[in-house]
Amino acid sequence: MNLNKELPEVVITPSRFKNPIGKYRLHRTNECIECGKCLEVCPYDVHFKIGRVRTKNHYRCVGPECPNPCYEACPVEALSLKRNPTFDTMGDFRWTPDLLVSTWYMAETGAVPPKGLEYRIGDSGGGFDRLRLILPPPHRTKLAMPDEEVHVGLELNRRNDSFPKIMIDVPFYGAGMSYGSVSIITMLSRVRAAAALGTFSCTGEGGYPDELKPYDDHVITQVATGLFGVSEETIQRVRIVEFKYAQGAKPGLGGHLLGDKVTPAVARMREAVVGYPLFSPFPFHSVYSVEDHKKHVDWIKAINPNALISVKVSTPTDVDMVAIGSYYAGAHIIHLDGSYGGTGAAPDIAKKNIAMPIEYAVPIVHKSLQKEGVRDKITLIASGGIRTPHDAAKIIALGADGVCTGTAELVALECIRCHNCESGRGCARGIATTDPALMRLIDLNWGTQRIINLFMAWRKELIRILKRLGMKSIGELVGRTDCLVHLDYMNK
Amino acid sequence: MKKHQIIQNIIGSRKLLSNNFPLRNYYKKEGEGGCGVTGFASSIPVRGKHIFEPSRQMHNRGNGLGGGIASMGFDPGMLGVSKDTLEDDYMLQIAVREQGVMEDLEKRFIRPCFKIDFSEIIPHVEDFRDIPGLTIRPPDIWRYFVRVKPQVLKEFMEKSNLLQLTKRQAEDEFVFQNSFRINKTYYDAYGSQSAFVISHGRNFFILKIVGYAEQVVQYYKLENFKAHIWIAHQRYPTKGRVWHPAGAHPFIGLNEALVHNGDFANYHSVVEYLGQRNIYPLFLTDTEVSVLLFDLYSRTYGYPLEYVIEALAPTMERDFDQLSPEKQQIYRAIQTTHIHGSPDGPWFFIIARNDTENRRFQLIGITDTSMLRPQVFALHDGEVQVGLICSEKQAIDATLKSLADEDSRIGTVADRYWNARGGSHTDGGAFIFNLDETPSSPFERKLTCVDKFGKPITVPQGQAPYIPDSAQSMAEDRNGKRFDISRFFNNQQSGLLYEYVKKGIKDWDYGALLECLGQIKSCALKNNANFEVSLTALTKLLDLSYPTHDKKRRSILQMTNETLTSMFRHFPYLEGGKNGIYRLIDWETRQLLREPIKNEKVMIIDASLFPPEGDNSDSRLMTEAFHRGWKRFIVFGLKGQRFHGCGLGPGSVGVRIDIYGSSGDYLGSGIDGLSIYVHGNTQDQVGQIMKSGKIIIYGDTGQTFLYGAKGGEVYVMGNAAGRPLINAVGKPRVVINGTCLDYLAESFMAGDPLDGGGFVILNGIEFDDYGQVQPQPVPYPGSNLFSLASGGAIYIRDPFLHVDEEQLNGGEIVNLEDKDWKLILPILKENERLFGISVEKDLLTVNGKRMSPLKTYRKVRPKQMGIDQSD
Amino acid sequence: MSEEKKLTLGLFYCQHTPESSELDRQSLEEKYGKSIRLFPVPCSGRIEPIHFLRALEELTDVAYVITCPEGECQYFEGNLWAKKRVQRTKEIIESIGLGGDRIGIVMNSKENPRSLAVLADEIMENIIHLKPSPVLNPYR
Amino acid sequence: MPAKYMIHTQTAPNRFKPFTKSGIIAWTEGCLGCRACVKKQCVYRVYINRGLDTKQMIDSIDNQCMNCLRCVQGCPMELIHKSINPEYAALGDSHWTPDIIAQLWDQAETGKIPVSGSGYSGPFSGPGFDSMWTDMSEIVRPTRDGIHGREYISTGIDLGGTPRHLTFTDSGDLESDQALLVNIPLPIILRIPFFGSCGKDIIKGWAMAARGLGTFLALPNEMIKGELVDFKENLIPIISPGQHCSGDGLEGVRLVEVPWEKNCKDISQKIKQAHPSVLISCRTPLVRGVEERVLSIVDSGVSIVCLEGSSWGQSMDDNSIFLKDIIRSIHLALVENGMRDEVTILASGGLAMAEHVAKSIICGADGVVIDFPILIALECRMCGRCTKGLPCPVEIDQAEPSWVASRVINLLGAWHNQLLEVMGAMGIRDVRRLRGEAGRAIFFEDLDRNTFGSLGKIGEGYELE
Repeated sequence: MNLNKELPEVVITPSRFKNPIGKYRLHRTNECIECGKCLEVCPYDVHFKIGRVRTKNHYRCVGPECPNPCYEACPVEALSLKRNPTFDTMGDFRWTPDLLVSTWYMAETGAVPPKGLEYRIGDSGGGFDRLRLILPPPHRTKLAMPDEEVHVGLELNRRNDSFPKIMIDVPFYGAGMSYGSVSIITMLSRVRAAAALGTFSCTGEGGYPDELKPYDDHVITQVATGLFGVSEETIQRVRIVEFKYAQGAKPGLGGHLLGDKVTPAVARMREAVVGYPLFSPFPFHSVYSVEDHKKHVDWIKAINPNALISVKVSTPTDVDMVAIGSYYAGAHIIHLDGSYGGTGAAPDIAKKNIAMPIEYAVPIVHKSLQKEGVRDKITLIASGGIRTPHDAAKIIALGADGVCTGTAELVALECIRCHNCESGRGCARGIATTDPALMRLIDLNWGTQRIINLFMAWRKELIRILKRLGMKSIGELVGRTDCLVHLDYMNK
Repeated sequence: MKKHQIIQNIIGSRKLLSNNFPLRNYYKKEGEGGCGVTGFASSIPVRGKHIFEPSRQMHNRGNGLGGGIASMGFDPGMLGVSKDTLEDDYMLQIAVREQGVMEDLEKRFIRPCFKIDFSEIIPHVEDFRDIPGLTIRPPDIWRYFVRVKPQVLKEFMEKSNLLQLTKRQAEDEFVFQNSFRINKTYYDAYGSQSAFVISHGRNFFILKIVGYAEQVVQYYKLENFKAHIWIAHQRYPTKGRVWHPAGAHPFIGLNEALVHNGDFANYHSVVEYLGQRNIYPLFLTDTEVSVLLFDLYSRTYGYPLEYVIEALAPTMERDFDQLSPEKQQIYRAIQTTHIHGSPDGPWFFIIARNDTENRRFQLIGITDTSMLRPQVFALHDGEVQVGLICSEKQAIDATLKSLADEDSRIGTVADRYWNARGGSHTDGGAFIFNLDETPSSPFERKLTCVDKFGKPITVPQGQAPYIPDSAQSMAEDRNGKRFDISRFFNNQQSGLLYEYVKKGIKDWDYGALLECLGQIKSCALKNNANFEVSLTALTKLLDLSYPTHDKKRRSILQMTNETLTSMFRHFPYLEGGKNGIYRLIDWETRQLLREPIKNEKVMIIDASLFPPEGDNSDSRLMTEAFHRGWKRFIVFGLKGQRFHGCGLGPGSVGVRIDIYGSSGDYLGSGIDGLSIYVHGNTQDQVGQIMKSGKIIIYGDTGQTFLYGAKGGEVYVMGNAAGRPLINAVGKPRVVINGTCLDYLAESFMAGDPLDGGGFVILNGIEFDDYGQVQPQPVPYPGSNLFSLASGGAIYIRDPFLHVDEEQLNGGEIVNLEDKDWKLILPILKENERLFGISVEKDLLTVNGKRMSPLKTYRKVRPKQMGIDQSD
Repeated sequence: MSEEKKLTLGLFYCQHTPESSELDRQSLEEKYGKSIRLFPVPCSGRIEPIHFLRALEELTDVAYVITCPEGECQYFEGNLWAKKRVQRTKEIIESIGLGGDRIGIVMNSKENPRSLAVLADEIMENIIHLKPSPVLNPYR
Repeated sequence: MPAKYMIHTQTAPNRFKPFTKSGIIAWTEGCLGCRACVKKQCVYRVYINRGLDTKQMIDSIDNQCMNCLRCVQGCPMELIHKSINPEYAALGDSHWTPDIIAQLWDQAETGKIPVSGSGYSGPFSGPGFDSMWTDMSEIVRPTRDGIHGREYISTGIDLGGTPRHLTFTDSGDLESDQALLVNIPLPIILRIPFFGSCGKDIIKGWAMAARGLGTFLALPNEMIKGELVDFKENLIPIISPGQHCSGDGLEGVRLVEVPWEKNCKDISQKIKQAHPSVLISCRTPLVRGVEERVLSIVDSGVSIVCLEGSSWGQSMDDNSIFLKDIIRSIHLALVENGMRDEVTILASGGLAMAEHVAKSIICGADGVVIDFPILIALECRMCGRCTKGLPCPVEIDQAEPSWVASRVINLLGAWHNQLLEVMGAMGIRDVRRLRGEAGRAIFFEDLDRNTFGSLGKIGEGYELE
């Protein structure tokens, strides 16, 4: 199904900044005799010559891993290599500078970086970062089929009910980011990329801007606790409605958009007052129990009897009960949002401490749904710290059907994870802002293509992994914990 | 301290029980999602079949994986024992899953300790598969009427150092401990589960199965079994395939059975609290723990009920401050002593209790301090008195309907319906229906109702109820004397017709009233114009408040309802019939749905058989009908069906829906243009995300009314429950004539009301028993008003300045200005037109004196600075 | 060093200077007491004339900077620029009549890297002949 | 929501510019002097008001820079870079990390809770309190919506033992004696840290904060003199070990701390006799076998036990045992002996963040005692110079008492709000009910092993990726 659907094209889309940041920097002294040797040996187009020989694309340099180092080839030793100190000030345990830069690389080129960058894991010391895929020796993997025959799509409605079947062509879709927390350009870039890939992107809870209308078929609209911008009209517009009960970044806490970010446009969208902070309560005050939840789902079904229902929850100890309860309430998708992800501003205490990481929640839910005999009737989506295609593959092997992307998409737009989304005018890089001047830092086509490139790189990487595992479809990987090992328990 | 020593001895004696008891981590094993609970107490014993309908009504609060009932106060004859045995003996019931086990159990735990006065395996349907939907065989129940052998009791008292107890207290304790031993031996939550004690108190029993509660009634053949109190529970467990009913409710203490809707946040530490008192839960559910707490406080500690309730649901914040200093001292002591045992999180308990010491049966409803679980209380007074407690009002209606069908002394409407305000200084969040013995008859008891503080709940005195049979014969005695009502129809004067009947209520007897209503009906059916007149007049009888003199208001409502229903049912279906404006559709004929033809205008939906939600619900049918061109709807016969008005989408301006009967949750949630008139109370989640249009409610409304609303006009004749208008934005304009529980307009963001934004008018009034408008004690009792709001305003009728700054968080109270009054006057005028609440005579008249609006109303608005942006 | 007024040194040092941890720094403080103020910097090239000037104005009698060896700078040329700046600053302060030797730069050696303590001792040794600065704010 | 349930905070500016994690390096050499220089375009305008704080040679651009890196990425000549700040990296130690210290400064300055965007950035888990997560409620059970005072969540605790039950007269009046209890509105008591250059003014400031918050400051008995006498109601005199205390000078005191020693029972008896209305708290270091010791202390009638761990949140004699584990084991020992309600357990030692309060309580403490955070609130860098006789780099001893008080109130205001956040998420509305509620915690060791302990096997020639 859909195997031959035309994929969007990867178009090289470089950074919008003059100096993309790389792990290494090369230095050219005045000794340079412009012989062009460096240009000749470099496999990565770091040097080039327009008039003079120059080093321009530092960020592409793979450093000591380079098979043909220019600094060794230089006849006059005019070139020297150093690790870029700025690189080391970036990122954090989860999104290491390597991951940031490699995600930028994917967004630029549509492929994973060749060398020099760890693009698969971060440095958090646990979870994904200590899990490894076990790949059989290459010769044992008999599947030598072309990429096009590996099926990475996902059916979202697995209940046998009156609701439509909806297939997405990649096993991921965009998680909710609200208008107001990100700019309209960011929103549009995401949804246009999702449309190109045959998947979805979620509005988040800040309303459903008219600009998204052309892409209604690829929009998931969110019904969150603040009910901002939610009306019958928005619910009836889409094919999937997502209830946001909680989000991993601030499980158990309501949303809060600071007054600074409530610009006239945001206020209009949410029908609120300019300059005043906006609160989303927690929880849904109309849902205090699982039977209330069923009623809640029934309500949305009453408004739009054709939209699939996704229930986004975070990961408490009884996440298994939440999932089973959601199944019985009639949900099609249960979306678990683990505690380490999130894009919006949240109290640090919540991000660090409340609820469990997604790596634990998915296997718990997967197994309990199996035990309940309903695993194959519901789609299990994981999010909250899925940074790379490897994270996606690992969480699928732990039991998810697919994943939601969030931060990775913002990184593709050159988010640098300075964590200052909430302050003042918002994101200085024009991603998570409502400031008109800052928003203009991103061109819509650029943004769209960057995310398409990222997704294409993910897709390609997932296909490569599946082929290495000898699997023809992503569905075969679901729950295959035997394909994983955790370094801490490997020898025990 | 003697009392103290006795208590210590009782607790000490239980220490022996837990010897060698494997103390596991006290994690909840049974996941509890939520539930439906219902119960009623009747002054005469009534049949089990009456718990059937309310249980069925609450199917959507359970999932068929656990149902149970308890009944209390029996006719001894039905059990094959004498009255004395029934009252004095413990009714030990053991649920058996492995047949072989009973011989051993009897040998070890029953025969050596007890004198058995009677025993049987209780009757049940031969094959459980004969009951539709039942998939797991319910347990066999072995029933014993027992007393502890005197010698055994004596030894127990000596060995356990309980000689200071009365014999009966010691015997109670023995039974309690013996059951623990039985369960410990034959029931292991983690292992084999061959038998367990399902109940052991006096004059009551519990039955539970893996299935729905009403299937208990069927399986154990209780349809005709009579008892004074019935409670039932529909369970919604969310974990695992349930194959064993031990986790279902009710659970027992000694002489009480408890059902529970909720989930504790601190189960673990409550279990630790009990463990320190040598009480160990075996079934690992919140409910078991709840009833063990109740038994500990009431039987072991001997606390009066008020204090038991306080220990479970402490009085907090503003409510605590409003208690008297003496009460504060006692409550503070209770709270500090028992806080670690008090369940946090949402819960609502219904307890059937045999207060053996006072020879009294009790039906108790207790809600937690934050009232996060739905609950409704009702009192039906008359020759037969009934007290009811349910999760939802429609379950109460269903109970009364079921009872009324059998016994015409019982009406289909209760005299009073109310909600408890959890942990409050006003009612304490708990109500108790007491059934006391009467000298007149051994089977009849007297029912009284009090709140936590012992304050009685009463109904107007000296009013007679409508008894259909006798009214019928009175009517017949009139020999068909006509009423002069045709003039109202000729001139289309529905208002005068209403006034005529209203006056008649004073002058006529029930027979005449019945006859008159009958004539109105026959006029109505003559032509469409007549029907309009009758409908309007009768609807006013339902909607408005007026004195009912020597008659009960509930009776008038019952009669009006019956008349309306039979009028509605008279209209033709969509197929055939002659040409007309009105068309009827019901469950049987729903397939006939088509677009309106010719002059058809109004679709009358008989909702009685429709499911409450889903593709086949009547609300979905209505949406479909709307898309086919219908614009006027009358829905009647509702039993809690939900989602009326949902899904019509934008472009529904001009649509009008009239709702009769027990409407369900999410009414009008999302409407964008249409108008809904609800002739009675509404439930929870009314008007969520409403964008435009109108909702008029001739009664009260429930939780989270207008949550996230964006606009529209809404009028509520009575009260709203908790959190009305939370997160509402845009421009909703709302009148609440009564008051709200708490959290009114939290995070209200509705712009500037003087510049097109939204607002709420809170009148804080109510109708007294004579239909007169009276101010409520305070216009707003809650602790939180307009919290974190950034827009909109609340106009409160508060001439005595009851509302104070302490209730605000981010808002401020200011005086009304002329422009404010100009803004709200037209809305109040419309309110007057709808509900008959006069601006001049009712709202602006204070203690008989006409006041300036600027002195009568106060305005709450956001502080100009906005709230502290502390995160 | 006069008894009543000790000569003070403000010492900036590149964070890559050997043995320059917080503890090393504190032992130097213990050794020299108020005579030394230590400022680790990410790169010696961060020190600009203003740093020296303000230091001499408000903080110490002498200001020095220690850099990493030539060719070792993480920013390639930071230490070279530091060198130029020190030169430039010397010219400035000489032009106002204050001795140019009140500021200085020590470039660590690649072949024989010296620790912070050794370098500090050397500098102290080096400046011992200087007199307290006349421009240093006496009310500090 | 009445004002009495909230802690009112007011900005109390830093006296010294705080160190930042990274700094800007901007060369001027080679500058082209572009008309639209990236420095002019800075969103945060850091280059415009640039200034040098000569006391510490801190450049204001570092404090104002928000790390958007637009200047770094925009300068055509690549003249701007960023670097890790060595001064920041040198703050504190492995327990009192630079990040924790910087967050404490910030909270003390603003009274606001730390908030940031784009997800969690720290390590997956860690030792001690970092190996547990707190639970939250969802769908099957509602949370409490306590933030910003939206709903009332009680954070008050009772100090002292409670009776197991009450007795009433037939008319419903209290028959039992009222237990001797002191209620504090938040489960945190302050204690003077064992180092720090804190003069009289600082201690006065702390006492003012304790009074303002309605809690206590614990300090050696001999320090209570002069102005501090006025604060007695909010002070806990610590009787020094070996000191013979007849109870003199304890008038007006509500709580006194006696360190555990062989004869502490006698001392407490003496104090009890002299001042029956004074509550006695016994402080015991956490060492092997402390469970038994606590049981015996409670047995001897002392109703408050203060557990003292090392400054790094570990056992005093074994740094592989963490505070959280010892609290838990003491709590369970008391529960098993049916004695838990007879005593208030206070935990101390290395408590550095608001989450440690909640986690200590979940593990079984009733409340906590904090020391270094109230010093760090005053900009202390935990450099330890004061212990070596070196001058304090931030001149703590020069601080004004009122500034000290507001810094500490701000800090605890922020902690209070964070406590509300985690309690709200768990759906708990009274901190007393959180005590020992391990059902609302997630423990890393168990969960990690259960989840990952038995995944796949690696065969011959298999590769890990």
